[in-house]
Amino acid sequence: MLANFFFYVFSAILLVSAAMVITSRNPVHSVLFLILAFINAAVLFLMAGAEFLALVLVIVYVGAVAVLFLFVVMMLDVDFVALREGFQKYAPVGALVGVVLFVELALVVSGWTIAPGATGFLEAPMPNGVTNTVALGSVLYTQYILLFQIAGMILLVSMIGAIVLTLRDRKRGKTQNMRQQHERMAAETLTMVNVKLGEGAKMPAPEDVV
Amino acid sequence: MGVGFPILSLMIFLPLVGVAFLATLRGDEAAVARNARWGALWSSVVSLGLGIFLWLKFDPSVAGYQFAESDTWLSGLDVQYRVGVDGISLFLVELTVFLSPIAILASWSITRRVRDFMIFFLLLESVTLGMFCATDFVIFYIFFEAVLIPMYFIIGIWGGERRIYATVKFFLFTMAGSVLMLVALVWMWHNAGSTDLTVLTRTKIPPDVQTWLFVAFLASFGVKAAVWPLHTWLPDAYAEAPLPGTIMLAAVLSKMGAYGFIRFAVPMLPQASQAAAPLMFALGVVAVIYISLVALAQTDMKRLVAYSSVAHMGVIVIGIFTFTVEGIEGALFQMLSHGIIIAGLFVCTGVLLSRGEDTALSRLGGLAAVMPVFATLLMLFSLASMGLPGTSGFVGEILVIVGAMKVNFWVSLLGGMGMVLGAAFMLVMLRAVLFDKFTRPGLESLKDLRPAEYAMLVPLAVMTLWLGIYPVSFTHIFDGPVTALVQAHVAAVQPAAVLPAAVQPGVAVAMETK
Amino acid sequence: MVVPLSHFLVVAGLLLVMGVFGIFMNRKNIIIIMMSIELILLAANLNFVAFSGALHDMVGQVFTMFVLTVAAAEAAIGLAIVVIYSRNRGSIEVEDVTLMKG
Amino acid sequence: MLTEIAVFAPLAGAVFAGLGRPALGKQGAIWVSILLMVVSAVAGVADFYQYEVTGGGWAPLHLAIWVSVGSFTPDWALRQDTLSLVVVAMVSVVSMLIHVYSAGYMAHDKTVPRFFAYLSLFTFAMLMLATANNLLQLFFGWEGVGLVSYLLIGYWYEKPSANAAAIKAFIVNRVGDLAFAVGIALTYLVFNTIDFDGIFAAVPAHLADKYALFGSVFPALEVIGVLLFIGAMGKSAQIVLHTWLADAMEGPTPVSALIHAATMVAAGVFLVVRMSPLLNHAPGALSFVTFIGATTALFAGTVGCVQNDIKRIIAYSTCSQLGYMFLAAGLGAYPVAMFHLINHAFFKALLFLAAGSVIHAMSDEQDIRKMGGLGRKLPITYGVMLCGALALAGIPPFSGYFSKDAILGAAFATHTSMGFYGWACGVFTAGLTAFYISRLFLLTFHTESRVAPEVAAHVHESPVTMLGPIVLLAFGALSSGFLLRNAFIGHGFAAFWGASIAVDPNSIMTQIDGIPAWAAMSPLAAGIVGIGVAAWFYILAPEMPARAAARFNGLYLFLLNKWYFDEVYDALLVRPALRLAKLIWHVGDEQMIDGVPNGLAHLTADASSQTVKLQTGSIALYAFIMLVGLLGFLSLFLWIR
Amino acid sequence: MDGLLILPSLLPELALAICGMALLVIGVLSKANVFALVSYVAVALFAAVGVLVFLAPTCEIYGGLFVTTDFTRFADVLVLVGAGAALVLSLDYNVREDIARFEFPVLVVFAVLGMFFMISAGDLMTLYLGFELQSLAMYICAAIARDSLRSTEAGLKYFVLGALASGLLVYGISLVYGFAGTTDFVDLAKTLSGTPGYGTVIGIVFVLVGLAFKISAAPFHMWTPDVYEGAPTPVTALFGTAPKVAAMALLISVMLGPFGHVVGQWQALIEILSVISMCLGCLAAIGQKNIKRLMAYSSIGHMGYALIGLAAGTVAGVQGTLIYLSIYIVMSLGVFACIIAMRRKGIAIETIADLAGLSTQRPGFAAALAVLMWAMAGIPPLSGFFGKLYVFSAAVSAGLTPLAVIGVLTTVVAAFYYLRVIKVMYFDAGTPDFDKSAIGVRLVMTVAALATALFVFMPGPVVAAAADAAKALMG
Repeated sequence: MLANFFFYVFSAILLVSAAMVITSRNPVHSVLFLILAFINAAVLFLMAGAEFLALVLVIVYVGAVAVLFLFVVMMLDVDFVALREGFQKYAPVGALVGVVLFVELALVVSGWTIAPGATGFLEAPMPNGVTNTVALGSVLYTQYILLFQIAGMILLVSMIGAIVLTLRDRKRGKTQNMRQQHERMAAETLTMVNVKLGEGAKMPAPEDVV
Repeated sequence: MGVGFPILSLMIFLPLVGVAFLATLRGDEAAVARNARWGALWSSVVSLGLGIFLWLKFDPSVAGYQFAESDTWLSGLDVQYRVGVDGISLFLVELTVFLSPIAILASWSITRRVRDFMIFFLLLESVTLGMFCATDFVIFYIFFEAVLIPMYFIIGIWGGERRIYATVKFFLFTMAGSVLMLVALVWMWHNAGSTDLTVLTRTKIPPDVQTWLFVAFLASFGVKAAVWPLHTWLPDAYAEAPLPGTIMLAAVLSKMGAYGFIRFAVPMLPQASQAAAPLMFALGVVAVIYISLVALAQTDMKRLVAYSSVAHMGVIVIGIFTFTVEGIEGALFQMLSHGIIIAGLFVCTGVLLSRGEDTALSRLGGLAAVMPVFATLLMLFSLASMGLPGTSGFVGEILVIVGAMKVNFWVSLLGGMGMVLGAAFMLVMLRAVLFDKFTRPGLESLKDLRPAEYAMLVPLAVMTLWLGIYPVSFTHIFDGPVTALVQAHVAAVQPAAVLPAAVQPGVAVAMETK
Repeated sequence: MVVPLSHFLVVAGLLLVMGVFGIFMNRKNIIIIMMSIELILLAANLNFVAFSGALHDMVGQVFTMFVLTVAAAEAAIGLAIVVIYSRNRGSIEVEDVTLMKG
Repeated sequence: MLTEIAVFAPLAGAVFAGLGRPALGKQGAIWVSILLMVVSAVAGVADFYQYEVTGGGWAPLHLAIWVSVGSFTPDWALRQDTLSLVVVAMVSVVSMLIHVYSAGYMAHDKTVPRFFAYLSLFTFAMLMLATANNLLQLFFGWEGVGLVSYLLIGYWYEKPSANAAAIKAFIVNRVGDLAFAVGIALTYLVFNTIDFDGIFAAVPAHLADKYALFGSVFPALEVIGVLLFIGAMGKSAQIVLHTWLADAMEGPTPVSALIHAATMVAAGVFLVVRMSPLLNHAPGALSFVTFIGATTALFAGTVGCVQNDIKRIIAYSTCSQLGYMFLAAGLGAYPVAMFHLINHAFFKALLFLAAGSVIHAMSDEQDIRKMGGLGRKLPITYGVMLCGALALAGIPPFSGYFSKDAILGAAFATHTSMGFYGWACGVFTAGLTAFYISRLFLLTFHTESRVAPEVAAHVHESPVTMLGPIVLLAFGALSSGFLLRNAFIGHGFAAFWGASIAVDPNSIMTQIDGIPAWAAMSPLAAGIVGIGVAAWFYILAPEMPARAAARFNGLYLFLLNKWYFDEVYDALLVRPALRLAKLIWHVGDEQMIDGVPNGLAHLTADASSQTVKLQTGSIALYAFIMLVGLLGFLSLFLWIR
Repeated sequence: MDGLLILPSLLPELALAICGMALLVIGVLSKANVFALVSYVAVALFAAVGVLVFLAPTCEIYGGLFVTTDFTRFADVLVLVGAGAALVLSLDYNVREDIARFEFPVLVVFAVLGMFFMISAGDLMTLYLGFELQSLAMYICAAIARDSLRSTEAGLKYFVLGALASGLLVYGISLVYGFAGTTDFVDLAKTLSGTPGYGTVIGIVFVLVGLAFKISAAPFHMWTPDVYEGAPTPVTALFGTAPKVAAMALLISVMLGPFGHVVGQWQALIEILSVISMCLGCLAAIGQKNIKRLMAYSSIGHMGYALIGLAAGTVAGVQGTLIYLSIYIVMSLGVFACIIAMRRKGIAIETIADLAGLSTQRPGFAAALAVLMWAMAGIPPLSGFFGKLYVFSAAVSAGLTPLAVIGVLTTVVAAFYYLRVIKVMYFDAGTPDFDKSAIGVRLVMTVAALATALFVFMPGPVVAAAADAAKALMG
């Protein structure tokens, strides 16, 4: 019963903080609530018997990903005062969709059955008498080594991606692109504007500049 | 029966060789244009020669396909490259190869992008021949639909003022129809397990399905044959297309629909065809009367001729759905004759256009005085169009009337209304073009036909008279297949539907309506 | 496992709904959307872990492991894209991301 | 062989005249065609003579297969029996004469070879019609003469009225031809052949055949008979389909003589006579023929009395005389009809050619009110015209007398109400005929001259190429009656006609002579009365016509406007048709039928722009739509499960 | 044990992974810009892998995590063709647009690796990881022109919606796993042979939605037009081809493999997907002025047609879909080559109206594009028709005639906008004055157009290979 009680407590916190994530006025608060949600989820993981994953969640997510979020939010310096307008406008439709979705998912819970004989096809039954970490490691590096490698590739790709997208190579910025230089025509770059006295020249909209 | 080499494939793909030749032409524009014209002409003349050879080698006493070829094509399915001709397709092949050189001669007036035009034209010829020779439905469908591509360009690039509207309308109309047919054909393919036309023809189909399939065929062939009310693409397309395009469109391509009815709808869906006959008669009669009236109201020669074509298609449809030897052969003959007549009429409009005249009736007149030969030939084609005995138009018309009489008096009478109304609008046209006084200055200085125009019109005129005076030389070609078709139809619907009345001595001879 | 599986599923379901909510209810900030996606993934993870416990099968936990990996990678790339986008546009408001439409 | 020469020589003439001008020159082309026509005429007459000498019974000459579809197998063939050969001889002779006449009459025309080509072509078509061995070839000739008639009426194509008349002629004819064609189809349906021999042999087997139409059942033979006769009505300008004939006078006068008097218009009568073995078993159809014939005779006679155009008067007279022929044929007196046909051919051709001579002399003036007193200036024309007029009026011994008398005799002898109706109309018409032809004759040649002075100066007798044929025809009009009477309708008629006309020996033909004397005399009496009234009106009391016209103004206008047929047709058929044509073009085709695809195109375009509106670029909306899709799928999945 | 099989079976994947990493190292270490070199090597790699795909034995290794059959080979080859051609197209384009970065070909290699895993997946985990590897690489590619607002916006949209889709996918997988107790395809098929519970079916729907997003089937297509328009054109070419094939292959093997027993339950959904896609594809494209956007809507429609084969759920249907895909990617690459060739004075042109007069100025170019457009419209005798023929035929034989009817009717509407492109090129007057395009672009354009035009003469190999593939999948 105590387990159930703790389950309810932590689930409640999880759900509330999740709600705060999406409704919070300030993105920084959102990230913080996200961290809270993850920590509570880690507790739920623990209760479901996945100790290693619980720790991973805290260490990797809270320690790295959430911080990354926080970092970006700070870096972009989002102007949060103006945010959250228009939230109310879409609330009814959104609520409807959410409720229907949840009701249908609830059907899963109320009418759920594990397919007959499902347990007969377990690919990695939980071994008895070993810790969760050992059990996980013993399948992860044998049976699922291929997937583990793919996961590695995924991380590699994300690394390349982050670099290729955001890394600014200072030197390249100043090199001359000969071809572009040659193909440049006065007509494309130079606009002669007849500015009237007392009026400023109008800048073209950013979209119009190719 | 064969000739020892794949003559049909040769005929189908020979124009493509012409295309390849034209594509390699180099030089200044004038030289390319000249070479393209002559290259295309020679290509079509060789095709004509092959066509004549084919005709000579054809054995009319055989009802089935001749010169048949087959080759594996789409593996895994029973879809093969199958071609062959029987009497019904042979004459359409002949019509195509006969008219192609004439149409190419007619395209001498085209001066813009000549090479492109000739390429598209030869493609058109190739595809058309392929369609008439195909004895496998996938092959048939491919050619049937592929016609749209060259036609789209021919109308769109070299057409008149509203060419884009016309060509898009033409394209989408015909495509909408034919895709429905595709579904029907696919269904029949799975029903029969083969795409061989002979197998498909033999395979029985439940009557309730037949109805749906017939609707699909009607959508396709009805549009191609410009059955009322699916005809409205036709006047636009005919009027806007350049002359050679109009010739091929009116003379050959419009036959594809009627050919489809005879080749697919009637033999494969006998019950549905029989059930649809009253509807088809109604559409045919409406086409004859309604369209003739519309033609009467036209103010432009080209459009008037175009509408006359729709009216004739009505007669053809009536003939087909009588399911009598007379009616179907009448329809086939009308197809042949209409092909030649309409080509002649459109060439005549082309003669006027090439002299810088337009074809608005109100701006013509009195040409008989300055262009007597032209006037004679135009009159010949017009008279043939209204079914004057001794010309080709009559034979088909009377056969259809006779065939229709076997089914219903009113179909016969109203279907024959073209004799009266056709005469009305054709004579009005003749008066406006040839007779009365010159309506404006300039007309009186027009010159009579040039040699190239003789070369186009005289063969057509000769054919018109030949067909009218000695039609047997053509009817005996398709006599066999049509007789077989009618017998098969009678055998198929005997239990289900009432047959056209057979005359019994001293017994009531016909029913008024079914 | 002491707590019934269905409880976990309900919590995960609610979490999913909130994540979904967050995506289309939030009309202003893209980063919130990305956090909502994290919530959805979390919901899936919760499911996996719960099922794993209920079935006494390690596959669920292995899967969770991979989902966590992917989520991290996704977050990295997503944030990188947001950063360059914000550099170009000067804004990360959802309603501003409509240069291309129709 | 002679038959072929007679038939095909005109075709050769047409080809030479039509295409030979560059090689032969204008005059050469003309004379070659005339020469070939002479050959044809000689061959035609010789052929007939030889046929009579050899005793007949010649088989048809098969030339070639024409159509061969199923059992529909009409051939190109030349039928050689009395009926055909009589007509061949008559047509070739009259045509030859008119060719010669035309050489003079049309001398000043620019495109005269074309004219001769048409004339020769016409002759060929008419001969093909006469020698047809099946209904389809007959139809070929039938339509062929119709075509040439169209071409010749519109010969002067610069004249709008000529064009209109030509078109009208062709289209009205076509209405009849349609019925004819349908009749052919029905014949084929019933008899499974359209060869004459085949049909006639099979008639007894099909007497009981029925054909359902208009919701009731008719004997099939009656239906065929009526359909074919409607065809004949068109060609022979019988009432209802008569309107084209008077307008056809727009053509050159030789044309009127050849086509619209002597030959083509008689083709309808020929058809009815040709089909006599069948029609004999279709009494209803025959009654219809009688009724139409008698009515037309009367109608045209009344109209002819008040017309002022010299050619129109003769045209209405033609109409009327054709009515007589049908009257006879409808009564079963086919030989009498043929007799009148031949007689009429001569005297009517004569009248037209003489009228042409007058017109020629009057510098193309045709209104008899502007003539008068021409008798002295045109003595030969006067003489021959007199011959023709008397023949028409039925005054013995001119030809018309014999045949008209026989017709009315036959009508009286039937002792049926239809026969009596025919007789009554016929006798009254005989009076009218005499009146209007006398009126024409008197106003033209007698009375004081009302000729315009500038025209009067040029009045001259026609050249010999014109007068020669007229004079020969005058002999024909004078003599054909008593020369042919015996053979055609005399006691030997059955032997003469042989199998070509089905008249059983105790038919009406034998009773013609048995009628009371008063009845036999009444046509002649009516004729004399007619002449007398005309003489009174135009010689003795010239003011009478005007007074009569004023007194019976309504009747006068009614007749002058030809019973308002043209006006009624115009209001009921022509103008509604044209209006309907415009309406269905613009509304039916352009708006309704085209509206569907165009509307679909618009609909698609609208749907397109609506669809694209969803694509706002907003990520939130995109996500929302994905989720709605998910929800939809979920619900659907749960629901269909 | 399958230990002996592992290395040879994974040869193509190993080659991709190792070479990809090697290229990365080369790129990082070299001072000069080695974009071109890396690209060439990557293209050569794809060619080599194409051979390896056939050398690798048919297998099922790691307890069914990874499967190689004729079906996977067929899809692998298509993926390689699409990716390779996209790289060829990028050679010149990226230089001109100043995005010639060696990471791009490396990312494409990794994306292809992900697609290979998707295709060969025999387990939901492999499916998910392959899916993500591919997706992540593609997100980056979309935004590769990082200084272009359009490109980054495309990347952003693609990322957000893609992440949502993959989130839904993985949630669905969790449900399937939970209620079936396994993630292995073979075992799943056995477990689901009875009546599946709610949990499983809802899981299936989520999975379906995730995959439908990748093939941009309506209503999960919303990203497509914007991303197609915004991404650099070679990337768009890539989007239009390789991932579509991979996702479709995955969809086929998932739906007909583990979920094969519940065909009756998801068939209607596939039909709806197909119908909505076809209708939307044909309608929305009509008013488009940007040819890349047009191609986006067109691809939505084409995926609808390809789904018809899946909806049929038969061997013939799978064969039809595979044939459709093979033909489609060739046409698609050709069109994108043409789009890349639309460049005037160094500036890329994307509006259809700018094609006016092309046929007089560059007849070969115009002819190629016209051939491709006709083929897209499905007009015989061009190859596009055959794809349609096969899927419609499969649908009719499976009793889905109404679907086929809707399909053919939408082709008519779709034909309208393809015709419009041809109309602009051939009937309208104008002077496009396009720059001379690079040899690679012309090569792709020519090969694609020729293959499209001449397919009719040699349909045998593709048809037969597709038949083998379908048989391998369905047994």
